[in-house]
Amino acid sequence: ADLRMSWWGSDDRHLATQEALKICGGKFGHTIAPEFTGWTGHQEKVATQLAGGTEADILQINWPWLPLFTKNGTGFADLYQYKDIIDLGQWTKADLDSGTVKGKLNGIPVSTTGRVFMFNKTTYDKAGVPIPKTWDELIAAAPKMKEKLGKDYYPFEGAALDARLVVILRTTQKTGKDLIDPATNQVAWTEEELVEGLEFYQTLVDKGVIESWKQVAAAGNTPLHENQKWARGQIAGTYQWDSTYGKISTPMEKGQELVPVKLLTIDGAKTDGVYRKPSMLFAISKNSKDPKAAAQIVNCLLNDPEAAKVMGASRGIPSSKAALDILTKEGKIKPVQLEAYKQVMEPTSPGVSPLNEHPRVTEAFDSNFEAFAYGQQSAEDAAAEIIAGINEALTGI
Amino acid sequence: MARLQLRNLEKDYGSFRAVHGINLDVEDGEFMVLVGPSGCAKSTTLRMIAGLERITGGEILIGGELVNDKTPGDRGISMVFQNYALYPHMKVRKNLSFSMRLKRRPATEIAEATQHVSGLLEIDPLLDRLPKQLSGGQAQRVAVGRALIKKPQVFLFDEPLSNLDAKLRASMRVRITDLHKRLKAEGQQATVIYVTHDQTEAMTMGDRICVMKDGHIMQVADPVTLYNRPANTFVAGFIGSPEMNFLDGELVGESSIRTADQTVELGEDFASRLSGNSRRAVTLGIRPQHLRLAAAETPATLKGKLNHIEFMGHEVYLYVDIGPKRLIAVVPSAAYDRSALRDDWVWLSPDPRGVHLFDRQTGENISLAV
Amino acid sequence: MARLQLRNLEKDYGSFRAVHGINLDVEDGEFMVLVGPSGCAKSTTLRMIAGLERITGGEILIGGELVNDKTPGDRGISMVFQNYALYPHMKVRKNLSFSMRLKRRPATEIAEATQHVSGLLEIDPLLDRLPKQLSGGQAQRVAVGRALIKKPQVFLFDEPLSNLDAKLRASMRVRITDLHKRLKAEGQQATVIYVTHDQTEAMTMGDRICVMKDGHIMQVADPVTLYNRPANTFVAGFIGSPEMNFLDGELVGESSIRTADQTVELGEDFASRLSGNSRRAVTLGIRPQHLRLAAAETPATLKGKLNHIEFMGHEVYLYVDIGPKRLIAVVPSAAYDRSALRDDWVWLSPDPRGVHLFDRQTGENISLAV
Amino acid sequence: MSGESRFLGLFYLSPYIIGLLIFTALPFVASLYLSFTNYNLMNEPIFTGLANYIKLFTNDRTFRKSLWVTLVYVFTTVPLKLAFALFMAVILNYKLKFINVFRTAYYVPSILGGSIAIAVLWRYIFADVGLVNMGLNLIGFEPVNWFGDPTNALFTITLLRLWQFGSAMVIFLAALQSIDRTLYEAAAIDGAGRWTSFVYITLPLITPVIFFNLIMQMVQAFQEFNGPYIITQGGPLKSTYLLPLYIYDEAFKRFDMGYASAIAWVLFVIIMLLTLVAFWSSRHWVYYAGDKRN
Amino acid sequence: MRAREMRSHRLSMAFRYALLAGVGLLMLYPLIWLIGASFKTNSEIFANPGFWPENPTLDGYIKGWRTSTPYSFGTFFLNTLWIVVPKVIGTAISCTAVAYGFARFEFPFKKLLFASLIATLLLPNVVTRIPQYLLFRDLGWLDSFLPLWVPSAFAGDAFFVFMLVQFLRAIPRDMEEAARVDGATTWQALIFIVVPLLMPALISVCLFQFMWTMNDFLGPLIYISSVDKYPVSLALKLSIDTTEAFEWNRVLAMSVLTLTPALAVFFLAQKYFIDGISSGGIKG
Ligand SMILES: Nc1ncnc2c1ncn2[C@@H]1O[C@H](COP(=O)(O)OP(=O)(O)OP(=O)(O)O)[C@@H](O)[C@H]1O
Ligand SMILES: Nc1ncnc2c1ncn2[C@@H]1O[C@H](COP(=O)(O)OP(=O)(O)OP(=O)(O)O)[C@@H](O)[C@H]1O
Ligand SMILES: [Mg+2]
Ligand SMILES: [Mg+2]
Repeated sequence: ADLRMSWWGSDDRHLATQEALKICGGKFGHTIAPEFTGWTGHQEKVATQLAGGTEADILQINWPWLPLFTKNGTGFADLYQYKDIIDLGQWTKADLDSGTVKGKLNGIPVSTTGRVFMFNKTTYDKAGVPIPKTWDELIAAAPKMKEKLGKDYYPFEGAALDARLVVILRTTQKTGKDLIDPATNQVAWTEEELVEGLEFYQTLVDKGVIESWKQVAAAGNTPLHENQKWARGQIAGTYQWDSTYGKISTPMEKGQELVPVKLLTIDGAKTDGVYRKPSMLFAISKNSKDPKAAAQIVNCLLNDPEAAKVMGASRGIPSSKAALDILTKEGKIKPVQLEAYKQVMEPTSPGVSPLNEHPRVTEAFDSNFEAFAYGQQSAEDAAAEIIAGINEALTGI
Repeated sequence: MARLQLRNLEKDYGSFRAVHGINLDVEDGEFMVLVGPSGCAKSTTLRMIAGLERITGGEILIGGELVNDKTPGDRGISMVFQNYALYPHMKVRKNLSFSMRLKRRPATEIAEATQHVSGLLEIDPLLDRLPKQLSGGQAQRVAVGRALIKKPQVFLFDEPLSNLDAKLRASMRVRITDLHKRLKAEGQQATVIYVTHDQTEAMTMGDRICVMKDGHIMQVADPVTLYNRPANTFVAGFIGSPEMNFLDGELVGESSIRTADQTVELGEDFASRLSGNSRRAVTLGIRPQHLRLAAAETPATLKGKLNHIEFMGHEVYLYVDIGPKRLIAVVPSAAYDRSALRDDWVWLSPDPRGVHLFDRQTGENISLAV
Repeated sequence: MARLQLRNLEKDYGSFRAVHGINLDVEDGEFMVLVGPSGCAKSTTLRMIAGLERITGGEILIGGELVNDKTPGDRGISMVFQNYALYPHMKVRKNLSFSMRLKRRPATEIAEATQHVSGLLEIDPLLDRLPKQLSGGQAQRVAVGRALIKKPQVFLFDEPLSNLDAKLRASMRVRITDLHKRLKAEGQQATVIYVTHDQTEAMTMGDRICVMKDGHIMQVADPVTLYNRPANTFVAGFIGSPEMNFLDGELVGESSIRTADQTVELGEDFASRLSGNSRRAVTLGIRPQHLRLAAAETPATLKGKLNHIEFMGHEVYLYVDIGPKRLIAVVPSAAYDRSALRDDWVWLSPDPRGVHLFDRQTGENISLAV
Repeated sequence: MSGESRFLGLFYLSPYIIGLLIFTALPFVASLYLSFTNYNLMNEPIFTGLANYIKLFTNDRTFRKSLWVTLVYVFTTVPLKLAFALFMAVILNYKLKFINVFRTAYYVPSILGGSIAIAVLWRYIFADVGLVNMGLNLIGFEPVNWFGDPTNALFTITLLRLWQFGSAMVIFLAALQSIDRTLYEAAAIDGAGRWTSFVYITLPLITPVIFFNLIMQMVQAFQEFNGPYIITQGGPLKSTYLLPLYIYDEAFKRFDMGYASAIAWVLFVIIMLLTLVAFWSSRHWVYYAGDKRN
Repeated sequence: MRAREMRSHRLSMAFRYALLAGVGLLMLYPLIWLIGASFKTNSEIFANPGFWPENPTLDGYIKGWRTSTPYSFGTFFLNTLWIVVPKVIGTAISCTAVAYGFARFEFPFKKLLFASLIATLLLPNVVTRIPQYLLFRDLGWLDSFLPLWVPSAFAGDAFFVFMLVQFLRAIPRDMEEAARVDGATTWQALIFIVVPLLMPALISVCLFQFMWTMNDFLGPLIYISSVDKYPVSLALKLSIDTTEAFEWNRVLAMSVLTLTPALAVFFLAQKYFIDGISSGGIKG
């Protein structure tokens, strides 16, 4: 059959996927036209195509898109219907659940990603501070580092999204609950719990652990990989997706070493609180003329040893056991990458709802959080408004 | 056939009526000159004939055909604009040949015609210049050339020669009339409407002259009639240079007129021209050329004080104050013997054949009988 | 002090030399008229004086001061442009008062001056119109008004009256000279440079006339001298209307000239003017007004065939072919008795005082002695 | 001119009319309809009457904030940019050697318009330790918090747009070229200096184009999206959250196309009103040489 | 010229050039940076904010040209050409005609039509995007260049129409009238008289359309799905991902290449602004 497949990504992914498509196409006698772009605009493109019913047969979709594009699980084809074709046994139940909406498998996770701590070992060594294992050690590192290296050195960073995830991590660790309770579809935390999380952020700022939100904004909200302070090692730690390791380590000045480490902890933590989620899913269009053929290709891309070898880690470390096995066997995964992956996969977590990243939820969180960070709102007011805002958004969804 | 007829032609600019329902017939092949003071709507009339200005009322017929709704290009006319309106982006050559190129004439024919016209107008050396590189007169000649090259049925000229020097103007005058005659002789009747301010042009070129004022036609006649038998004070004053002298007066008796506290006797010939007119309040009109210096006072002279003398080559202009009025007399240099000087008292004798009487109210000429 | 001096003034347009190092002194308060054929660089000269055109070479002094480097606004001049150059976006009122507003004169003074000038030029009813709503002549009057209102030291006029009708032109002529005289009387000497194509304007208005040709000055003199004693064929031909008749000829004996197979005897008076000139190859120049119809052949007449007669009101133009040459004679209507008709043979007698001889090579007048 | 059919003008307009009917009218009307619906792109729109508008006017703080920010942005950016573009156009209208090189250089920022390098660069330039602050420091001024301070961030976007003055400049330049030189000569003789002839001759004669640029800059400012999108993402504290950004977020981030359409139509009405005012006022200050004489 | 004038003239010239060059540098800074950065290695780009690459390399250009698709960057340039050329031509022709219609003729519904023209400018196009997409889907034009240029060929860019209307209204009618008398139809008057007089404005229109189409990202993004039809604007962002590292220097190198035609075209269009035909060119 003639199929189309769309995805976003960078050069490596483009090359690998095109090649894999040729292999899989050859195997089943299908031709698959690739439609790929960079990240910018891809969501609009897919949304427009979905609105017009003209989307590609196979789509790479972002996990948070699920509640947007397939609220009732009917936005994409239900892949359970093709379980004869796709070897779903290669995934854990948890993985499949994360792609399931209202009992329908809307997308198969390609890989899993999560937030990990990465520190600039070089800077820490220079400051004579050990790489922190707990939040307290991190906070303690700040004055020492500043004393040794200068006032403009920070052991860590976080603003906007990164700051939100730090707050979420810390509060999850304390409460053992994710932000959103999947049962009630409401905020799981009490106001006091959230206040504490917000205040913790403020402590980090006040203690000079991280640059304040305003300072980060003043620099233009520069992403880490474009940030000179990062490149020079003045910012010596971050809490990032494991998959960005390569991206943020590349621009670092020569001799700097970036190491992924275990999640920071606190006393009395109820959970490690890891923020883990499928990084992306493959879905099949509900309008596809030949969904079976599409399923064959999806299966091939994800499970076929030959295809998996070609795809490598261009979409992160595969969730499919078969693929992971072959890659490990072939040594296609770099040790640091594996190390970071381990930090994502090992810790415990209460499970993360895709609604965490629903734009209305993040909007409610971030705007109030920002007001708090700018000192325009007390922690209490901010927490109250965040909870009210998210709850309102969630009822609307 | 290119007879041109205007029927009750009207034009309003907003609330301002520029043309008041004029009627004019120009015969096929006739050379009609339009004159009148500045702002009397000569250009407006021309533009309506050309189709450039929408007609507020009335009809225009060319060759018997109603052209109210025809486009300028379809009326078989060509026009020389008062402000030239040369195409600023085209060289002179292209400006000239534009209309022929529009008609897709063969290149050789175009080249020939361009050569011919530019030779005629002495603009050959300018063919490769842009309009902005021309002097005023040169630009005007190009504009004339652009009209000539079209060989249309009706030519419209809006003061085509006003920026030329006397010599060139004289030769252009002859050339345009020549051209007109030649076309006529070749059976290619070209009707011409020619707006001018120049008396000489009006008098020498026009088969007939149409005198306009404030959007009305005052008189249409051949030059001699216009000069000798002006229909009213306006025409009398407008035609002839220097302007006719006007004096308010009263008819006393058969042929005597009282004006400025003097009485002048004009003789029987003159009386006969009045044919029964006995109105008293008149305006007396005498052309400067019809006044002579008299050696002494007679009943047929007017006395005045010589105020100012202008030497004009072959002629001398004498400005004479008769009471509060100033008259001009033009006398041949030979006849002016410099005996009378400024501030001297002099006697002027009007030639009775050149004296007109006008109704003081209506301005109508009442001395036209015979 | 507003004496104007041009010293070796030159102007090149690219490789084309428009002005060839001219020298001209215009006295304070003098009224200088510039005439010459179209394209002879009158406008260019004026524009250089105004400071609008960069000078290629030479110097311009106004009031004894070198103004080469001064801006037009600082030269104390005002100018009427040949194409008017009215500000299209300003009403007439604003056009007139622009220069005063720039100088921040009080509003009442501006209103007064505007009123005064518009009254003078009969444009009061137009004060609230835009230039594009004016007729050609009206636009020109506004342009003149704009220059007058400034009361400058030097007026530059580039054919200011060419679009006006004869009557208005005559009255404008008088007004401009009047104004000039009035300013002079008030001690506010205004020097005027006035470009025109109109003979009458040139002859009546100018204190002196400067005749130009192809960027050279041909003669500078007062009108009477220019008319009676032209320095060369060019001036002789250019001044006077209709144009002077020229005949190639040879001097035979003291005072006889042979031309077109005829010999004409001009008498002793004439011979004395030649003062020793014995060159043979000459050009004979006779103004049309100096030719009379003779009743019969004499040694002092030229025989020719009457080709064409033009009636000009007070005068008659006779076109007479003498051999291959056509002469024009202008005779008073009274003197033309209609006895000679087209194609008749006639005899013309030149007035010896009006006959000029020119060197056939250089064109120089060789009959100027005394 | 006579002789033409009353409909000849429509003939020249025919491409526009056809295009309007086929390509423009339908989406236009559709978006108006959508503004009365709840439409998330994935499902059919559900008609909800005035609900979107009611919410917009009674219960949307973001909208109010955003509208205010937008108005502030428009009323600072438009005059500044017009003045700057005109100023540069006049300077670049001189006949100088290499003027075309300069003109090209000055147009470069506009060519770079959508380039990805802009965001990066703008950060370099206006960051707390960026070029501008370094410069300010050199001449003894306090560094300015260009992005981080809600009171400055919007102006930083304005500066970006000022810097991209090229298109407006080119239009001015084209207009300056068509002014009759003799008018400057007449003005010079009337005693006008450079400045006065600029004010009294140049400005009035290019009013049609000033008017055009005014309308277009206004429309573009009201629809400004890219600047805040690539540089501040609307922050900090929504101080650069212009309405188009809000509309975009509602439409393509939160997939509430109905609500987005409603905001867009409110914005449309606002611009329309201002445009009408501008058109009405133009009768008093715009001079058209080519319009009919009466 | 006199020495004094010479000197003050030279001084004012020097001042002018200094000013122009100074401000010009400010304008050029990004471009210079961009060019410099395109010769840097990836790790250097953000570490070293200066222009000058420490170890200049052509890597960005060579690899960037190859792209991560089966096609070289040249293909994308050609694609852009296939969109830009018809679009610019179509725009120039249709907008001129429509502007002429608006500026020079009276006809029924003129005001209404002009209002509609302006109105289309005022609505943020975010909200018409989906309906428009559905329209082109129904026309069967998806994944072709047609949606990108056909509307423009029907005077769909109100901006340009409005602009030309304004310019046209500033040009006196005399020359057109003369042409009409010379026998030109309104159409011929448009072609032979109006268009040359409108040249500076028309060139600007073409220039803008050229630049904006070259830069247009969203249009191609939505309407083109086959990689072999991508224009450069899309190709440039092809490899930029949020999480994956990408080769900045390739992106910058290709950006530089993409800017070159725009710069060249603008530079060449200069003479129409310098020798612009003035509408009142005749002097006395
Ligand atoms: N910009 C220019 N480039 C080249 N030649 C020019 C330019 N301007 C004028 N000329 C030429 O210079 C000569 C003098 O022009 P100028 O306008 O001074 O003549 P003029 O005496 O005023 O003529 P007219 O009586 O016809 O107005 C003419 O031959 C004209 O063609
Ligand atoms: N667009 C207009 N709006 C209002 N009035 C106008 C307009 N155009 C011309 N006029 C007026 O109409 C009258 C006739 O103008 P027209 O141009 O026909 O005069 P003209 O006889 O050609 O004068 P001239 O000899 O000065 O050229 C004038 O009073 C003029 O002011
Ligand atoms: Mg007129
Ligand atoms: Mg001239």
